[in-house]
Amino acid sequence: MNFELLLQLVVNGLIVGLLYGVVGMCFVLVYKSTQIVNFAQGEFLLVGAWTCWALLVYLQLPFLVGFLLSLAFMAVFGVALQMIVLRPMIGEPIISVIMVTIGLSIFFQSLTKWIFGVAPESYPQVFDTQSISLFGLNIELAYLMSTGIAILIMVGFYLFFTHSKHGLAMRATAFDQQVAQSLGISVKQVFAMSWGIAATVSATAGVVIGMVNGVSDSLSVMGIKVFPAVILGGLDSIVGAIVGGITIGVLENLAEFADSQYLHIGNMYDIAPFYVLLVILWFKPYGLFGTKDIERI
Amino acid sequence: MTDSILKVEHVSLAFGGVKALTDVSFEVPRGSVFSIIGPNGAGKTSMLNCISGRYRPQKGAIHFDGREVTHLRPNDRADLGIGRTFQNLALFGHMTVLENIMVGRHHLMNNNWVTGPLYWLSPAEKEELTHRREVEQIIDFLDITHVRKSVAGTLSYGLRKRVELARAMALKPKLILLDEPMAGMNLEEKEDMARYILDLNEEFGITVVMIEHDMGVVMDISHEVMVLDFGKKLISGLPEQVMADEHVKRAYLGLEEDDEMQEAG
Amino acid sequence: MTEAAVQIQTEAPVLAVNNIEVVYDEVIQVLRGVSIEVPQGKIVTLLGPNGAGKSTTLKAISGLLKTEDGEVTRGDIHFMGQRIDTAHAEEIVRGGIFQVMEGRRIVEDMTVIENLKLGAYTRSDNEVAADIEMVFDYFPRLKERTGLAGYLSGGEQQMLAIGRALMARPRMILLDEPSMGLSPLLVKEVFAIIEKINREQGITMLLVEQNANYALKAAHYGYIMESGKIVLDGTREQLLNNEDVKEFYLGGGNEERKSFKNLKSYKRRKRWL
Amino acid sequence: EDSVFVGHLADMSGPTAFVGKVYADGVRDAMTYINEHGGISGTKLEFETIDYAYKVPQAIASYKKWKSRKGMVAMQGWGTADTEALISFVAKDEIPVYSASYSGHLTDPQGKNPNTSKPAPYNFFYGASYSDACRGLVQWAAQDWKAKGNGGKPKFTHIGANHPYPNAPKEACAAYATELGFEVMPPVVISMKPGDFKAQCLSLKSSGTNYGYIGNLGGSVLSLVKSCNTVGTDIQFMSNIWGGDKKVFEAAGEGIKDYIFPTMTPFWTDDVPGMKLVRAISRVSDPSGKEERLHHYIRGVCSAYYMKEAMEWAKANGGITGENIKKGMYARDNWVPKGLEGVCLAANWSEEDHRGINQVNIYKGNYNDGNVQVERVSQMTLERRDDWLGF
Amino acid sequence: MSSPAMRPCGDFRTSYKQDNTIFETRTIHWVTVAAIALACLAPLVLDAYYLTLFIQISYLGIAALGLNILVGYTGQISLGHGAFFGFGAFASAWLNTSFGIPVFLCIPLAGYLTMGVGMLFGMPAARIKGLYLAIATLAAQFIIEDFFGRAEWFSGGSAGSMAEPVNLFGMVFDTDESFFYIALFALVFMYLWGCNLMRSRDGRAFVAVRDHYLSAEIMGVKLNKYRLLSFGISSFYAGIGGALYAHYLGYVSAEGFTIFMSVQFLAMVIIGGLGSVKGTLMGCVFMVLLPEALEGGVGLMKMTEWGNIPMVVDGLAYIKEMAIGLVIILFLIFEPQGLAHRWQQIKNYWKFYPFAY
Ligand SMILES: Nc1ncnc2c1ncn2[C@@H]1O[C@H](COP(=O)(O)OP(=O)(O)OP(=O)(O)O)[C@@H](O)[C@H]1O
Ligand SMILES: Nc1ncnc2c1ncn2[C@@H]1O[C@H](COP(=O)(O)OP(=O)(O)OP(=O)(O)O)[C@@H](O)[C@H]1O
Ligand SMILES: CC(C)C[C@H](N)C(=O)O
Ligand SMILES: [Mg+2]
Ligand SMILES: [Mg+2]
Repeated sequence: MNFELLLQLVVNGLIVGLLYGVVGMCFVLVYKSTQIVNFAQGEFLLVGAWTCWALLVYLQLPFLVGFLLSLAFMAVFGVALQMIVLRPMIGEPIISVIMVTIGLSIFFQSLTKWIFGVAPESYPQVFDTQSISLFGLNIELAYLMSTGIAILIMVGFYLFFTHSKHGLAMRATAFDQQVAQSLGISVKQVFAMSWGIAATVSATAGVVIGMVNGVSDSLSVMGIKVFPAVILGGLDSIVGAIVGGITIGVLENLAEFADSQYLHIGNMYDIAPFYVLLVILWFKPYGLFGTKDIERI
Repeated sequence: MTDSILKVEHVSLAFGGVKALTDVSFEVPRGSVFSIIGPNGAGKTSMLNCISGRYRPQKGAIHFDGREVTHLRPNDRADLGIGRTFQNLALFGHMTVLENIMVGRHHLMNNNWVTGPLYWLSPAEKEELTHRREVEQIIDFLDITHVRKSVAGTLSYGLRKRVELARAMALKPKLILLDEPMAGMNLEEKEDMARYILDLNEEFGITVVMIEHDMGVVMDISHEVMVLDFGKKLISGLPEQVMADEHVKRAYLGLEEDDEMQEAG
Repeated sequence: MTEAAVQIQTEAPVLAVNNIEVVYDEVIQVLRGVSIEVPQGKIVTLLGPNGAGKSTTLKAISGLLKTEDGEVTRGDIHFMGQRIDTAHAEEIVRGGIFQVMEGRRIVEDMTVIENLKLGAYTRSDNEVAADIEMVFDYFPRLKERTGLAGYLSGGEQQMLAIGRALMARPRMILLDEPSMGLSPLLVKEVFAIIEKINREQGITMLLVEQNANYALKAAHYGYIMESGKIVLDGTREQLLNNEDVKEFYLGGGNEERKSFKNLKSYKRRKRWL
Repeated sequence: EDSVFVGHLADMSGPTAFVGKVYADGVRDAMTYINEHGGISGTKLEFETIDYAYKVPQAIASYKKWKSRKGMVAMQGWGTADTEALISFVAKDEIPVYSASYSGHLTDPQGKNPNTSKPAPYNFFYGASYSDACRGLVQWAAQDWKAKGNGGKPKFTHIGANHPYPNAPKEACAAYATELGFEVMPPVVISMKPGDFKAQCLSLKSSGTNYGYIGNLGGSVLSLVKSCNTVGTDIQFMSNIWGGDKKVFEAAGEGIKDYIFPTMTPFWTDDVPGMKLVRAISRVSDPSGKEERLHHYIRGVCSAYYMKEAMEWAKANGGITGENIKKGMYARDNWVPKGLEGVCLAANWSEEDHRGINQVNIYKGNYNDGNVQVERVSQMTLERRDDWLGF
Repeated sequence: MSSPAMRPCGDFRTSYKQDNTIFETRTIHWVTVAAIALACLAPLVLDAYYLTLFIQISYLGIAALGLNILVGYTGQISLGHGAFFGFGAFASAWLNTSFGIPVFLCIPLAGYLTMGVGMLFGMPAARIKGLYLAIATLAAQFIIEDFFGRAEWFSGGSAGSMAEPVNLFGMVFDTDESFFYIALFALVFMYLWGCNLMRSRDGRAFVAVRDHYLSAEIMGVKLNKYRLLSFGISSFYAGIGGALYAHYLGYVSAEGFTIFMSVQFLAMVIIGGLGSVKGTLMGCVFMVLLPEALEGGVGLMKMTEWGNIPMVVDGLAYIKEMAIGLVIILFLIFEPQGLAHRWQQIKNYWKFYPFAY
């Protein structure tokens, strides 16, 4: 048994998984406060990544400036989107709203293709050393950056939801918009806030992935890739998103290990997580940390 | 009366720390109207949930119609003939009143996903119509003909309660459990509701177990009353006896002089 | 006219509902020209049979109608001189009107404390903690319930709903059937509390209630609504002495209270119809 | 004046648009150019380009529209999605289809080879099949292995998504590799979408693969190269025809080291007689003449020109009908369209063998500090084995 | 769901039978019959393009109805419908080619096979609810897709597999004109089947489970049975749709049965109206015609002056895609309840007219 390989794969899984976690948190945030599963999540990454790329390449801005600018842009983008598209949907059946997000994803897919073309592009050199070695595994610096950011964001989210009345407001809105309004909570504000934050955070992830794998329209699959992670952790748990993300990340890599070393079934890297997901859901129907819904009558 | 349709023996139920029920036993004579009263949070609804199968008591046993049902699933108990209404309305919000009540017939019908879709080619149509006819009788009986076709979710609170009763009756139950059937009704409607309950007890011969906070009603229409307090059975007996009990007066009715009792109605 | 009535007339109403019509789903008309006046610091009660439109009236005032695709198609509503029938629900709450909705409607997947905190959402002072204690004094039962509110018993949920309203420190509370599902003892207490709050904190109240006895005891003035119209209104005394009200809402007029058991089920005509 | 209609399905906005657009431009420009220069010996070439975004239903609808309303005589198609969806329709309607789906199973028009699931008599494509191209690469690899003076069995691995297009050459190529004395490693699967493929690269590394065949295209190739570069493998990558072009190299940047890929045409910068015409055609959509076209574009041009000359033959032999065009495809040996000498490889289509091209140009791409260099390393010729027909 | 409280004047039901009909009024009933009869003439007047669109609508519409039974009526979101559709296609082809079962039998058989698979993947529904379940079905999508990729024996792997045309009593339905009738029959049959299901016992049970599964159980409905059954039935429809698709094309390749197809189905159902049979059909028509209409628009653009400028033409490709997204969004903003609901409201309006109140 090739322990070195195993170790490297696990490390890789941890780090990639953390990124899933970050994207997952955006899901959770939007879901927690609006009950909406955002299928346009991947497009948020996409738009963020392209924006930053454009700033760096066309305007030749230094990375940090470009990065922060694109975050700012995405915050506005998220809020604007919410105002124009999702606000009218307040109080409508959730599934219709989910469908709207699907529409959004179709729209931004092709919009970005139109503006930035269909060919993948690379980010300009950001760090002078692209990668460093960890337990004999070379890891892109971008990932370490994202790891740092991820932890910050995570802590931020956690405090936000437990210690601010906005946190409460969001949960109340998610539970029942009519009740929330009767309590004087502005559902609009809550929506705007969560979408704004989600867009911004996604952009961070988008940029990181862009730096590592290059930018292209299909970068948005990340949106779907994190589903298992989110569900695993529990749709409405910030911590769960991270744990789920890491679990999936490691799982993928372990699957790859088993597959390449012993099984030779092929494609386990992509499929295995789904099998595991089914198993785990069977035993924990609300994921690892998801709150059960009240079964009272 | 020896013949009891429902026998509850030493039932205990706890949720984490909360002791909802502790060692409650009682029997409900066939064909009687049996009321459960008690302060809020005393465990009345939990008791009904144990009988209808929503909750599984940690201790004790429940016999229905001479059969132990403690471990049956709710739908099986429905088949045996236990129907109920709910404290927080539990209608099928998007169905019409008619459909809601038809669901009550579910366990009495036997067309399924194969024969049902073949409607005309199978006995399904005939079956649907016969049951429809009986349901219409229930609808007439409860005077909800005018809302027959409207969507349950849009009805006013009081009407919904009536529809719930109809749905429970559609089950052709031997025993019907009513959780605060009069809540949210004005005097007039309470009178109607009382009428219905008496009729379905006397004419249809259905045994009624009822939770109700309106003492006027409880006193008048129930043959036997049981008082729960903090999950424990306080006393049970004829309405008059129970009302006479000091503890009940204080802890539950909060009465000093007797005359107020009427006004509580 | 009793002087109480005179007094009502002379006082400028803090809430004025002028001849409103309400339509659901663009077709189903529910209110047919309803007018209600609530004077500052008074308790006004709104009685009526099921489906009369009481809850609808309250929702129209609190602006929650819009969330059920209902709308006020005619008439207007003024609160302290401002028109509010066009305002958004949350603005109205901030304006000082707080509705306790029919059927509890507490946030089930939050704890009791969190629900109470939510009640105080619109407040920015730092006496929230104190008020929570106040609520617990009113309803000691709630204090012991540490789990999620969804698991509270019906009555406990009702208490929580009322407590949550107090947390908002509103100018006016719209109560939709507060006594529903409460044990006699608690009904008593709740109405005591209502009167107390009204007396001490001077909060104005519009009270929809089926328990007419208590409602009319507590209220200064009352309206009776049937199938979307106000069919009768008057001061407490006027209503308490009205034959129909006695017969249909209070139960037992002058003669001895008739038992539920031996009721004739034929429908009696109401004089005002 | 008389004209014939040709339908043109392209993916310019869908998942394969990244190469689909380039290829489509080639076809479109060529057909426009043909019209501007006398059409099919006088007959105008009417055509419509529809972007079906790689969605089967749209492809079918467009096909039916053309068939029933425009009396289409031939079609220029694109990928697996549309080509395979239409196989039986075109066979029934006798409409030759020139697509860019180079799956080997399309090359057996009469099902001579027992394990051909379904003969595709009216499907043509310009270029070696995915299988043959891969065989060519393997041949090259064998030589390369010796040339480098290594002993022992070189290790070969198929890398690609678990989808029809990357899988197409999987078995065929593996079989031939074994034949040539390679040790064939279990295939490594990477999704068609870009992502972090370090895991796969690690297993490639640990398995000690020497030659890796890449079956994917675009973004995922990019990610693979980047990931493997980070991990630090020393694999000789050999990609399928869609997996290697200047765009990819520029995007991938560092990490493109001696990247081997097949082409059926020269490169834009190569100087062969036929490129004059290609450049002229390119001006149709790029009057400035500055744009540097990828080799997919040129393949599109060839595809259009074989169709053109087949039509000319058809016109001379009883009119431009689908059936005659098909015959026209069989009319010539070592066939190179006029004006495209040195651009399109000599082709031989026949009744029972649609492997028009049995040659593969092998190119090598390199990226050093900022600019991409592509050079031709050799040309492989493949025997027309019967057991390779349709496989 | 919501059947209106009131019916047009002059249409008084005299028996429960009449009151139980699928069609709200006799007029609608006859209009429908007439429409179907008329449709039978379509092949004589319409060209292959229109026919193929109709055929698409029918096989997609059938599958979509299945999804609506699952999502709309039983309230369980599924993101794997595309895969089931594909499975049906391959299954039918497989049954036919490797066992020589006549095609017209293969189609229903494929339906049942798919039903089996559907129930297999529906099993989690016994424990998992809501969006958790949705993602579990997403797993089904990917697992099945992967299966297509590797199961040479079943799907023919990368070469795909062939599907003989339908062949009834020596009649071969291999042209649009002839297959049209198969499609029409299948559509009418499956939709009637659906309507009847929904007005009979099990249909009501589905809705009950959706609206309030706790009380449904207490009313005697076996929760798990119906959760699973709805998966079964929905994949049965998917299978039938897929099989028709296969034998229409005569060839099946693993391309295209992706998550995006599943999403497409979801779009049809939601746009049409959750829990509405006729809505499903409307939604399906909408989703099938939308790209065609836009393509038509693109065509018109090309006619004009700047149609020759490639820049514009290429731009159009994306604009078209964007338009699809945009239309979906706008549509849902203005009609979040779906076409069926709007239809309902229009009808209500006319019923009350002129005494709207
Ligand atoms: N599923 C549950 N989980 C946790 N606690 C529960 C649950 N159901 C009931 N309880 C608790 O058990 C106690 C009894 O509840 P129950 O609903 O039976 O009271 P009740 O007698 O019906 O009161 P009310 O008259 O107000 O309805 C309550 O304190 C409640 O908080
Ligand atoms: N969302 C809605 N859509 C359509 N109709 C509605 C809606 N809500 C209420 N209605 C109708 O409006 C009428 C009045 O309802 P409302 O709830 O105001 O009555 P109520 O006086 O509160 O009765 P109760 O005392 O039973 O609560 C009822 O007939 C009801 O059917
Ligand atoms: C995938 C794309 C490059 C098109 C390719 N010809 C295919 O087989 O689909
Ligand atoms: Mg209770
Ligand atoms: Mg009400």
